[in-house]
Amino acid sequence: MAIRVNPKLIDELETYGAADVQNCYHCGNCSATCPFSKEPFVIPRRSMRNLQMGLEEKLKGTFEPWLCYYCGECSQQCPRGAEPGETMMSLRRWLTSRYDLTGISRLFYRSWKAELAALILVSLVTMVAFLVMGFSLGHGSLGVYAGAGALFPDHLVHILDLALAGLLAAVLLTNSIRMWWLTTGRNRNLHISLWSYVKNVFLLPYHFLSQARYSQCEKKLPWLTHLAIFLSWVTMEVLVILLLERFHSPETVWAAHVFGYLATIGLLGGTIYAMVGRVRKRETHYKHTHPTDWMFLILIAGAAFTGIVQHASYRWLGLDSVANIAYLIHMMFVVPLLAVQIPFSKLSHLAYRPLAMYLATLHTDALAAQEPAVAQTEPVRLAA
Amino acid sequence: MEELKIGVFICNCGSNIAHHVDVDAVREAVEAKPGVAIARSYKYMCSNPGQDMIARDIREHQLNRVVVAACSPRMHEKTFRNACRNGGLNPYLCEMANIREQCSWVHSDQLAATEKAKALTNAAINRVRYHEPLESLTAEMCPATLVIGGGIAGLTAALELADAAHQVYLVERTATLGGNLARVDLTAPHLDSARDLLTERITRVRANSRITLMLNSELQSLAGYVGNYAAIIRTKNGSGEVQERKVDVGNVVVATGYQEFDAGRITHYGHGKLPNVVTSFEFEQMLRKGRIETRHGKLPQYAAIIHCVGSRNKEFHPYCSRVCCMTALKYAHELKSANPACYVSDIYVDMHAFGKGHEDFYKTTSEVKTLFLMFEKNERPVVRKAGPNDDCEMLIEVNETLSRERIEIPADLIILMVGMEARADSGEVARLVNISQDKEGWFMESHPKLDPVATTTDGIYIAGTCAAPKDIPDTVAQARAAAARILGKIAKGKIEIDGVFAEVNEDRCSGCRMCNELCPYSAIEFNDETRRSHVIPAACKACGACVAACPSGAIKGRHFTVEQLHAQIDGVLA
Amino acid sequence: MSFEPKIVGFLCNWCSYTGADLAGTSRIQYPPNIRVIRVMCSARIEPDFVLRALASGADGVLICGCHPGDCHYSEGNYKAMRRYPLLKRMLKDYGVDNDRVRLEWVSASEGQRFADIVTDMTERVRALGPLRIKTDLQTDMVER
Amino acid sequence: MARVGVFIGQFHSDSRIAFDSLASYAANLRAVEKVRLLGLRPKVDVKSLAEEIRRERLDRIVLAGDSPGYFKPAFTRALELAGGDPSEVRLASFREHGAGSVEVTDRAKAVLACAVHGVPYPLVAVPKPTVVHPATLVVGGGVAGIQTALEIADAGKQVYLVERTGTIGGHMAMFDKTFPTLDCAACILTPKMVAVHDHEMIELLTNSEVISVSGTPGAFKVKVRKRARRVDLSSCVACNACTEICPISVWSEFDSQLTHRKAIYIPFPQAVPNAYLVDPEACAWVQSGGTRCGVCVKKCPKECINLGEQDQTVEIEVGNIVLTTGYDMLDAAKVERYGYGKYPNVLTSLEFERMTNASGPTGGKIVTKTKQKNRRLKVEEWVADPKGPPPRSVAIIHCVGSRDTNYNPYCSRVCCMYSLKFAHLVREKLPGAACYEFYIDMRAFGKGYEEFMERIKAEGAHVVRGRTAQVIEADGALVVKGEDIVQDRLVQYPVDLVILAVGLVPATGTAELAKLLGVPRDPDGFFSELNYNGDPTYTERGGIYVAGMCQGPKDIPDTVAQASAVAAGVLRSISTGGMGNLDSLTLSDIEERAAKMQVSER
Repeated sequence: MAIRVNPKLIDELETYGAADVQNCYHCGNCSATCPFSKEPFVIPRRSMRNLQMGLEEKLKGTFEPWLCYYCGECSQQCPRGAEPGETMMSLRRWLTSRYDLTGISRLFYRSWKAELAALILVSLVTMVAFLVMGFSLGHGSLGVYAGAGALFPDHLVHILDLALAGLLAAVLLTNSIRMWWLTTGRNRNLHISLWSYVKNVFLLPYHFLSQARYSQCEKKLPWLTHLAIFLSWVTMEVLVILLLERFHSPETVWAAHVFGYLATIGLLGGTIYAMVGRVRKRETHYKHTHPTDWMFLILIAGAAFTGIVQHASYRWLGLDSVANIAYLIHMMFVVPLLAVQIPFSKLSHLAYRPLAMYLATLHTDALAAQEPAVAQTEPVRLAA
Repeated sequence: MEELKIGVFICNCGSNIAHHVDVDAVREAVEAKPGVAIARSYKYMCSNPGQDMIARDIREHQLNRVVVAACSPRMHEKTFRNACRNGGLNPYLCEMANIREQCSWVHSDQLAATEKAKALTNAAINRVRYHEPLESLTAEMCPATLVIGGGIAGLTAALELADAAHQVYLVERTATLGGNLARVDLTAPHLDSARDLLTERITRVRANSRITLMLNSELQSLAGYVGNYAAIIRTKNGSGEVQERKVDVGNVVVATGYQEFDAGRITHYGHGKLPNVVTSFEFEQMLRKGRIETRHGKLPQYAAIIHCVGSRNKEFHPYCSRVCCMTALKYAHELKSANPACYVSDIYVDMHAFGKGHEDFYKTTSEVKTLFLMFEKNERPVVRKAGPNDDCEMLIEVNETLSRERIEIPADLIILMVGMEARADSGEVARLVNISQDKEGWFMESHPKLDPVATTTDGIYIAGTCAAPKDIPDTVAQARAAAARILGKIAKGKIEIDGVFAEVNEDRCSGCRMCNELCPYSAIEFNDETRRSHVIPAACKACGACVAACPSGAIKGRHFTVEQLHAQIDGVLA
Repeated sequence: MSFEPKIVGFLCNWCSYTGADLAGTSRIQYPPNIRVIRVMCSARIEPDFVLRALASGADGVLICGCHPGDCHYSEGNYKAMRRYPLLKRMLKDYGVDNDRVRLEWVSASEGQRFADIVTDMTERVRALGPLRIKTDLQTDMVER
Repeated sequence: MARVGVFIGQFHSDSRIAFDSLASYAANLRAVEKVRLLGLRPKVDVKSLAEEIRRERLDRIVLAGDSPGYFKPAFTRALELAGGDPSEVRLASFREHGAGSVEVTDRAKAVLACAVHGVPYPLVAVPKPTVVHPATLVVGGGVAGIQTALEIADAGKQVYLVERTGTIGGHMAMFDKTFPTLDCAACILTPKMVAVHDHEMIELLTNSEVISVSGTPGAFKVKVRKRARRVDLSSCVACNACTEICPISVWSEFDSQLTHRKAIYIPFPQAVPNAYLVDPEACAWVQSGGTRCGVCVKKCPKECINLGEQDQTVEIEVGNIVLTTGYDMLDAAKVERYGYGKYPNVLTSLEFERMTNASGPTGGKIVTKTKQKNRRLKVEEWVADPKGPPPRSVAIIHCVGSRDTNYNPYCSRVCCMYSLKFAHLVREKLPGAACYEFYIDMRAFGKGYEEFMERIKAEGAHVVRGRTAQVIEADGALVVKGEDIVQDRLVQYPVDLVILAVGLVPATGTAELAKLLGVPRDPDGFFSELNYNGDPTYTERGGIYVAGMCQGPKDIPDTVAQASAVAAGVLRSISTGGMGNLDSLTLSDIEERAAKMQVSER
């Protein structure tokens, strides 16, 4: 049965950043150069072809874009300037919007003004909430976290954090299940045994924490930068959500604070490096920047910066009022970052990438079992 | 008979001959033959040192016959005759043995090929014994030229000759000049105006006093030989009656162009059945009229262009028609200009964007989001009417190569890139001017690289798409190349006629006049006083029919005498 | 070693000889038994050439010309077409088998066709075996 | 008088055209009622345009711009909607007539004026004919130069053929077979070379270069530097004695660095003129100012060698100049990922042509290079030794540096066909060897090309669609990595020999020659023709013609056709007067003529 070609999809993808994919004349250079391109996942050309032809179902049905870590080799070599790297990046953004059933992510990607408005709205709501709660609970004075006059008693913040984390986890989980369904579940002729699912489950945390595949790029710096930002972010999350009391407790628990400082340095250093890279546009993967990338970086940098300011002013300088305001702004950065970015924008890749690696292994094992992989070097006798 | 001194020169032709024929063995075999003074072999006999060797040997060994065993005489007989002339030997005392095209290239068994080469060389040696020195004749060269076809090729050739102050008769079958190009709006790849190009040429042709323009006219017959052709042109004037006019010309340029492939012959495209399936020329019409829309006046939201309609295809024409790829890209731009919201799909086999500026044009066509879909050469895209709930008029189903999917392409308007084929009447034209056609009906040039515009018949030239599909710049270049060859001949003033023709031996001729009607060129006249027949050398084409038919063997076929052929027969069987 | 027939081929310069050359440029292989003699037109071939070839040891003779209507001299091949049946009838009286002498039309673009004709004729003449007119003649002459 | 509307648009973002001054110029042309600047790649709304046309009661639309053809369909629709005559949309294409830059704004105005009058610019812009000196200078002795020189000389006119290297024949002399008929290049070229050598109307100046050109079209004075050959042409009979004794050996350019040649050498045995010459850079005697070596002088049996010979400068008067300077190959080492220069068995196509040539360094045998000790230079080097091991499998990669925005964006037109020829040669000379060919689009467009391609595929060459991305070395063999698009698979083939079909660039020195003669060049560096469709072999400089590869990559039949076409222009100009420089015409000349010009269109 013939699949209908939809030439309009390429216009839609332009808003996600795929501006040059139509220039590709399929010479196969990118797939042959890509360090990650191995059977049965030949990236990036197959996905680019599906995009050009508007085969939406096929595009939704593959997690190949998640296997690309944008080392930029393909874009450098492309004879037609079709920017395969940026196209894969745009496909990731598009898939993010496809996995999210609510349609909010699609709205955000299609118009960055909408996302900005949402971010501002959420941060204002957070500010008002904090102020109202602070005045009503906090006996009329602006206090810093625990102790007298705290805007929000730690345990309440703790509960809010856990609730927010739970909610986000739920959203990410549903999107991940949808990703699994689109790429694997509905695929009739692919039989993956339950044991195979269980056997490989360790891959999820492994890739989540180490981004092992990113390290296979020739240039190691991008992987290290990403790892620094990621680990710092996770440490900060752990400190803020799980160990909130000890982190905020008056007497300094050196262990917590050392990790805190390291995490802040990691976050600030990484985001500033990324932002400078995107301004200078020297490496290929920094050449094209989608508005969502900017918002993502500014939010993290803002959160980290305000975090350290309120910590320094409270702990070292004892300027409580400055700390209060810094803490308030800090929350105005953190809540939108978590509430908006994780489920509907760039940050959701923290779930999709490890899942993609996991699914890739499952698919490869299943396919290997079903049909013996064709030896790569066996030449094909074309003319009978 | 003077004492025979034959020089035998055997060519290796690089490895083309030496690969299968043991050249030294052939040399040794012929060295001992009676009359052979010297036998040599060399890598490239036709090269400068090779030809100097022949001339030097003729002088040093006083050779009076030369045999060259190398490639086909059709390739280098003229070259080696010149070498003999440079050595002071009459060029007709030279004979070639074809041990390449008809020996080493076609027999891979080394032993058999070498034996055959020996036999062929031996036959040539036998034959050359009976060769006699012949002098070529000269005849006047008429500076006028007949140009057949009023398209861009004919116009350009006519102007080039007329601007050099020579008379040109331009014969065009239809009532207007411009040919196929007149039906085109813009040209690829720079989208220049085809009309301006033709207007410039037509205005200059009509304004040039040296060009006699004959519209609604056809060549009725052509008699004579190079430099002295008599052409009879038949013209149908307004009121339908026909006049005939004889013109004397020295050369003829055939520039009759091509006809488009009839798209109806491919049933699965539905041309003629589905209203919105149009050929490229029908679309040009729409462009010129400014009505780029479907049959019921709707701007096409989806348009599709299908390449290789009738070309590169086992069932119709195996060759590529060379210009349709660029024309298709032009249509993609023109569709987008007429309706920016139109989605254009281009269904091709290989994108032939080979010329100057073509690849860049292909890139800009991609940039305006044309969707390129590739299919295998002998795959058959099928066009059918779309269903009621489809948002388009038609659907094209094809196995797409780059995605390995069987796809359906939406299309409100489908443009078929019809290929070029030889004109239906090209056979008659070929017979009139005595040139040959290849198996596809295109006129055959004498050699694609040595002589791309000349034909096997002296004085008849071909230019443009009548020889093979080509675009406008190549057509213009060929038209001017034909003009250059003619200008070269006219400048020399005289025409050299080969010394090979028939000759009647008066004492043996019995006056039976059998040969008179026999000759297709009526080159034998009967002298009433001497009651003998006589051959007119200039008119004789040396076919030899009369020589074979003369009951008393009175006619000698110079350079193809009975003795020479008998000697060759014995030699080839020795 | 099987019998290798000698076949003499008379080819007209404009069509069949060009076709044979085309077989060469296209590297189409065919048996080496044929030895070609170039004439300007098939009308130049006199019946006595065929007889002389057979008498000089040829086991077969192939005459080629342009397809009717294609002749460079417009009607030369028609003359060959007329002479050929008369010659064949006469040859039958000499005991020369029908397959030993053949007339074929080959155009300038039919390299493959020329190769096929030569291959086919070589097989047929090889099946017929040697002609031995030449040896008989020599023995007659010696006896006389 | 027709009411004309002028719309000026821009399609190419890199066009440097003075649109504003053109708009103001158009505004004060008498017939022009309305002028509008459309900007870069305008989105034209046909309905409002039709409305505008009806409102202004325009009869004729002039679409001006760098390539206005791109907007024509929309304007034709609008004019038709407005009830006008759709054929009254005229183009004023600046790029077509070489008016695409700000320096030639006057010519752009002229093109605009002609379009307003409804007259084709080439019909009007015909410079005053000049009296033309009957001699002709042909620069470049390849097949194009030889063909043009012969055609002009055969018509009895004097030709000076200037060739930079020691022999004529150019690149074609290096080839063994030519597509699609596989007949041998030498069989076609050498007789023509002999004809040039023997022709009394052709003066052959090899080892020479044009250094200055002055004068006007039809009467040029050209200074040619004849570099010293240091061997007397008339007496040398190429007996090879001097080469045997000469101690200096350098890489041979003619054999594309596959073998060495001596300091005193002949490019190839059938060279024309068939004489030796001394390479001044390599010769020890010349480099040492006459103090070292010089053994060849005594060895030469006919005393032809005079190492002290000095360069000469010759001045010749000619009426026409024909540029047939041919091409060079892009430096394959620039495309690093194919490993040319790093891996010895990665060859360019010219090197492989020499390897397959029967009179080439390996006598036509296809071999892989082996490391050998060079006794004279005491260094290990990779050499193509005729007795070397033949490759078991060969890969041919198309489009190396072509169709690639990082190198040459244009297609080099001939590589697909000669690569197929290589596949045939590999299969014919090494029956057992496997042969892979990697292409993007197989461009077999000429007469007999498609059938040639089918025959090669039938012979068993693996023709893979998908350009190779990398050539890497793995355990001794070269591995070609690519993607097979049609089979939709990544492929890696171990091969012993890789042939790169490297893209073509204009011959070195084309830039200087263009500046010297004032002939414009296109962005890719090739000479620009006067008009793409109408005059592919003229240039805008009167009396200067181009033919062959120097105007753009093309195969031999097209080159020969262009070379003959140039001869027509030259012979015509000698008999009835030649064309002056295009910019000798003033704007007012053209305006007057355009106003009075009567055209006929059928």
